[in-house]
Amino acid sequence: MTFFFEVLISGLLVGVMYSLVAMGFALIYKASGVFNFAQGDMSLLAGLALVGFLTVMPLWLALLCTFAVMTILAYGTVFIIFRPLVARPPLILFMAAIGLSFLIQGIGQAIWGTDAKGLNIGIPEISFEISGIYLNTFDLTFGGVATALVAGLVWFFQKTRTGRALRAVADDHEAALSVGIPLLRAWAVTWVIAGIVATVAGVAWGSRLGVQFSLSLIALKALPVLILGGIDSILGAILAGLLIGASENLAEVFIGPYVGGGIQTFFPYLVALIVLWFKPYGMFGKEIIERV
Amino acid sequence: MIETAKTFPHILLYNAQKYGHDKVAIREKDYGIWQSYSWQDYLDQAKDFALGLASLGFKRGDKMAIIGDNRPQLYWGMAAAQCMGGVPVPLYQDAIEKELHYILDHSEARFALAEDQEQSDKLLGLRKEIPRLEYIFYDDPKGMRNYTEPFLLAYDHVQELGRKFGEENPEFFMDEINKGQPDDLAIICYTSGTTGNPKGVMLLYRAIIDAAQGFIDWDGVTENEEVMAYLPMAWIGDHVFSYGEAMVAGFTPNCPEDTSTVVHDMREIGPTYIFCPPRIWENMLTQVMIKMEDAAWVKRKMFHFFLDVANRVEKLRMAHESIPIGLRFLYQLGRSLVYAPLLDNLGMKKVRAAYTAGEAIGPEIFEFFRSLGMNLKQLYGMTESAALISLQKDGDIDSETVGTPAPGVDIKITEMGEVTYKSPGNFVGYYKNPEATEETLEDGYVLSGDAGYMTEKGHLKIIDRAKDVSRLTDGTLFAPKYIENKLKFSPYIKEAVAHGKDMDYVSAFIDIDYGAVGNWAERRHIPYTSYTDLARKPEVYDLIYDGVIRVNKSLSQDEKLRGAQVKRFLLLHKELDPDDGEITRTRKVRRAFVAEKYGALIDALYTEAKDSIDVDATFTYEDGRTTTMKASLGIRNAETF
Amino acid sequence: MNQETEPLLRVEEISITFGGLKALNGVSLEVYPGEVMAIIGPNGAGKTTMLNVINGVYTPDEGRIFFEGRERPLKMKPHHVAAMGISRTFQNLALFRGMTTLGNILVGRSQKMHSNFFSQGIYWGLSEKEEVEHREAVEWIIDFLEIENIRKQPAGMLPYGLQKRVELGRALAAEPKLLLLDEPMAGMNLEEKEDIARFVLDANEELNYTIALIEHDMGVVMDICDRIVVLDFGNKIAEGTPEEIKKNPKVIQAYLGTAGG
Amino acid sequence: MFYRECGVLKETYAKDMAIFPIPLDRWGLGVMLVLAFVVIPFTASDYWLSSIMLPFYCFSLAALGLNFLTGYAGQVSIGHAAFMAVGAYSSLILYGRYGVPLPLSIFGGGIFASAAGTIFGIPSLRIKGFYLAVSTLAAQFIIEWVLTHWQWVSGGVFGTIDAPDMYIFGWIIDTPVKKYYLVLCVLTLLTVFGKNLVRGQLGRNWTAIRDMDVAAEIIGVSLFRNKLIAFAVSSFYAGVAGSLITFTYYLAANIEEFNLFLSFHLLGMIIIGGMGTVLGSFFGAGFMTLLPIFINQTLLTIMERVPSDIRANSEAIVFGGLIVFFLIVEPYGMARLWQTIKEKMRLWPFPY
Repeated sequence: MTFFFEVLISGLLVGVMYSLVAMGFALIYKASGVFNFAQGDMSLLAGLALVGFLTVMPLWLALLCTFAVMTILAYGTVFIIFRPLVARPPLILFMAAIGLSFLIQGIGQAIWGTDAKGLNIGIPEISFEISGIYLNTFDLTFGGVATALVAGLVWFFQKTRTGRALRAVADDHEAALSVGIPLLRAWAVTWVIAGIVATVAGVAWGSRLGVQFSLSLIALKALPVLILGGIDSILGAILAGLLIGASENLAEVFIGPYVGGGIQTFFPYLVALIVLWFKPYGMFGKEIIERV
Repeated sequence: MIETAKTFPHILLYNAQKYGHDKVAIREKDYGIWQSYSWQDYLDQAKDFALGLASLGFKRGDKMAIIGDNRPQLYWGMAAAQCMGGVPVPLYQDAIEKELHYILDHSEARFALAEDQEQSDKLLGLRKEIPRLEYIFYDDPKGMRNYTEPFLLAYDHVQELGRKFGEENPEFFMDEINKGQPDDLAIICYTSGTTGNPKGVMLLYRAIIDAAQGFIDWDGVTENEEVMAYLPMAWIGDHVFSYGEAMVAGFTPNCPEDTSTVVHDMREIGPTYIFCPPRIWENMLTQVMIKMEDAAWVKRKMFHFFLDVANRVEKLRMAHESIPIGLRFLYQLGRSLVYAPLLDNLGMKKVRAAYTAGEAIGPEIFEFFRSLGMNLKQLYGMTESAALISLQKDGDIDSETVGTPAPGVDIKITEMGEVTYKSPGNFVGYYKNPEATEETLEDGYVLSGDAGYMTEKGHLKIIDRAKDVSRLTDGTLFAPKYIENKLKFSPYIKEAVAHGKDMDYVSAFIDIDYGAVGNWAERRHIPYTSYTDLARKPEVYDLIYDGVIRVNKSLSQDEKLRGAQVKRFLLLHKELDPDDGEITRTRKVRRAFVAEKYGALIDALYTEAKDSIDVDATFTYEDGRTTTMKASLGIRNAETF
Repeated sequence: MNQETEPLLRVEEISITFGGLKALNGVSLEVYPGEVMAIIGPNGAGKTTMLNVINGVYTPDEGRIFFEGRERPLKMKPHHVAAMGISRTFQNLALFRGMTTLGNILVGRSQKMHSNFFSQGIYWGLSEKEEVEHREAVEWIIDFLEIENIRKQPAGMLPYGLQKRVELGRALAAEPKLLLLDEPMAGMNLEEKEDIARFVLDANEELNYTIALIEHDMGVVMDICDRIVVLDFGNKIAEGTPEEIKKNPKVIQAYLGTAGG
Repeated sequence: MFYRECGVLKETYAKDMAIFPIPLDRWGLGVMLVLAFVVIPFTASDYWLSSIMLPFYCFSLAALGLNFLTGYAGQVSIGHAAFMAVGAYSSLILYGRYGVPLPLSIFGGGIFASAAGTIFGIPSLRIKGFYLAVSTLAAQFIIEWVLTHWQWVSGGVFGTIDAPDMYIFGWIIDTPVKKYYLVLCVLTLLTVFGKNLVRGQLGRNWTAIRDMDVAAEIIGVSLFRNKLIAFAVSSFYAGVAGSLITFTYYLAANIEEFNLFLSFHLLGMIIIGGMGTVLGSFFGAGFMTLLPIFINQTLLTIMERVPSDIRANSEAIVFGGLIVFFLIVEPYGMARLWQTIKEKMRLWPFPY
């Protein structure tokens, strides 16, 4: 039984990470209707950048610089790529995002190299045991950070003026424009936030698995989370993240052995598919009613 | 030609058994594709309809009015009427009620064939006043569902009756056809005269068939020609080309889907042999120029450069001079870059022989098409001659004349300078109008009413309506319309009135083309408030002056009219306007009226001293208010050669 | 229209709710064979909703729907409804922008095309024959609607009025037993409206189509319709001939009540 | 400028609806065919045949398939490589393990892929847009997993099967030229087949669904049927492409060759080449096959040897950049550019 909980908790901790990335998606989708396929690559870029900076500067500065990079990326993306594409069909925006993901990969690796790098930001990894359940500080720290970030974002969107403005944009572009919120600026801000989220995720995964190309693949883990929760729902992203994290971990441990293991790669998708069949817009996604 | 061919029905039979289903006799763009009918179909369709007519009591000599856009069914109807020894009377589909009323009544038509609802409505309206009109047939049933009149029958229905009638009297059809003789009346074409009522020109089979044969021999027309049948069926030109020649030569007329799609359909067909009045050519040219204005800069430059090349080449060609090798090379280049694609887009790529007829064509229009390498020629014909009088030979082209007399045609010029002719296509008289016939036919010669003369190259040159031609005091021939036309070839001159009858020299009123000149002025930043204002600008006077000089130059080339060059002219302060009775609705100048109304101006033109004259000009402001004030019109002396 | 005849379409007591809002509240109406029937009413009266219910886009909460005397399940896939012989045009342009006029109208025939996809791939033979005969049918419609000159133009590029006309053609192409027109003249100038009105009448009288239409232009409705049903806030408030409707107080009230209905 | 359409008249609908109604286009096609069937095989070097033409043709086929689904029917699939994998593996198993004749095995590969595609297409009936796009990723992962984890599939060796020599009725296909012809013939057949599909009722239904699915269904287009057919056809093409490329180019079925990035590349091909056009699939595939070589050459001009990572990165940058560029400048890709040029030529010298 304790073993079950151990698996469950570690799953949940991973799930938080999924939530982070998924939230990145959800934020941008809500704000700009772009299904940002490059979310994972943003994490990769952040990781690469941080590693790069760390070689020449202290952590806090490196982090600042990384955020700077992400900000530049955000503005660049919005104003160079998406400005000309405003009001194009979502499919086109989605494809543009795929293009973007290739660009980021290419550029990032061209600057900081393709080889896998370790990332150590000095978080101790001490395992300890509470009532028979083994945990370690590293996971907990990032779990904490992630949770904090999520809470922060929620607060930001609920309480701050900017946050409310962004929500306005998300809900109704025309209305937002009419009350004088510059659309593109709003988008850019959202992309910056998504960038920060991506950074945290990048750092977390980076310091766990090392910073390398495969880092961009965490997006693929987040996608089922996203559609499960509903692509325009922050709350959905969070809950689905935890759900998926836990369930895939459990599945891997308890079912995996019977089918030859490695089911983590697709199990989340299976879950998502099954749920979507009954709720086509995810658990919390906004349903689109067809008007004719 | 085939010896059995006495009448068109005979020819139709002959074609049907010669080509059967192997050759297309007529096409119509309908439902998006070219519906083709073989000669056999042509015969069968005509036959069924003919017998249908018979079953409805159609007698030999009966007239059948035909009205509508060019449609195979209408041509078949024509043939059908002729098969039954009747006479088709084609009407202009856009003719005004009054005119239709007159013709229907005058022609004593008992039957009428209409294209569609629109035309049927007209006829139905007229039938109330003309009870003689017994049956009205319509081809296109669209929108006809609520018409219950018993005398209103669908084309197919008539054919249905025909088939039944045919089964009962199998011999009838052939018997009727064989009763037909070359000297029977083939058709009555009404000419909408400028004055008085239309006159019904009676043409015999012999006339039309011979005329058709004449054209065919002239250009070596074959059975493989494609022609576009899109000009009014009531016009002799269309009748001789799309019906007469088509039958005799066995080639294929093509009916466009709709007036709005003619250009497109023309391109699909690619006619090899074409015949239209100058305005068609003019429109085509304008369209080309307008479109090219919107083309990219480089393309436009290239286009105009090569047009210029072509123009130079054509000038040399006409003058039978040799073309320098460099120019020849450029021309070949231009052919592949501009001329060929252009003609292709216009649907004129395959034209072997093209004719312009009806009235005078502007030399630059004429030369434009020729310079592209298209064999455009001029033709002089009249309804009274089944269109056959004189035409230009390949390689013997002149933009000023209408060519040499057609074979079998004899042309005499009366001492008054009027053109009279005796053509195989001559008519036998005006229907129910002996006086008119008297006036026009003198021992087999038709008085054309046109003034002209034979150039020493043996070309006929038409200069004016005979009644307008007069002489200056020194006896030189003065042909106002000729001069006016020449003036009007300039894009900046809308109307012109030449004076000179019994005067020492020729002078002219000139109406500028508000649009063109206004445009010209704007491009030169010349401010102007109104037509009157614009017409008084010295710059405009200079512009028009050049035009006048050009006319004088060309007049000086003409041995007979050299003396009648424009010495003085003024620009009128207002546009000649039908509402003011200065010109007719068809834009023909009413000389007497103008002379009387503007007497003062004319006097001024003939008082050498005066270089300006005051008139009461009415200005109209944008808001429609008008004021009258004195305006002084400048008078210019023009250089003569 | 003689009311004795069995109605072609009969809907009974249709109710449907969207997020608490009753879009239709126990509305019943009949469409009789051969008539032109109009559903009118202020904006948001539930007219289009009614069409969508008939088409099977929405499944009503309660009510019954009969077509040609047979009851059909409330929940039914739209294309099955189409197969029953009900065709439709839309309030906002719903042409397939990527296709030509021809293509659009041909899609309207899809219920009538049966060659399987394999023979379509081979094309020659069966499939070609089918394509040709349906093209003929479509050309007939193109001629009927007088849109020859835009036959091969991409539908998305056409001016508004023509797009509406092509949509009508697409609906006609299905040769439906019942033709539903959702504001066929919305946003047109007088001339265009007259054209459409003419086509609607021709379709009804010449091609014997039964037509139910939604339209705001009272003038047109009064001119071309045999019978009118008036909806207001999801309820049927009146039904009858144009004359009856003209002087029905409820109707007048409803229209005065809602500014610019 | 070179078009001569004067006198091209259509007297039957059959002629009017022909694939190439304009004469010059028919000529152009003829020239292309001669080029492909005669000139190239006899002039091109073995390197060109086997390392460029073969992948080019195979990817064209795959891209064409994806184009049916995404370009015509408007259903995004980002797991398309998986269906190529299915085709590759199943045809190899059919041919190698059960001795099914080669043509049948290749066809069979298509069939299996088609079956897989149809299964993964089923969600499209309820799920739309991005939800669908993402769920097509499921295909990628699940299939990858199945192919690697089921012993039976790979026959022991981890996820890889070697391609045995190819015999058609005892006639061995070993030289690049022979392989070239094999691929070219299949490609030609399937292209004609596909072209007919998209210009026929099926193609119209697909486009209708893409442009306005609700209207389409009300008009009488069965979304269920047409979407599933789209998935089936498109994955059939992918499957055939997969088996061909494995037989002739990779020479071994290896899941690594059919990973997610191939899926993206396929998507990129149809974007750059032109969505919703058959021609575009070829443009896109050709472009993507030549791009690496081109980049390599250009890099070689500035450095004497090109490290693989630099090449990979520059490819990624150029590729991504181009996708974005085309989406912004010409969302309908090269095919549309080609169309525009063609129209200009037809109207020459007129601007419209």
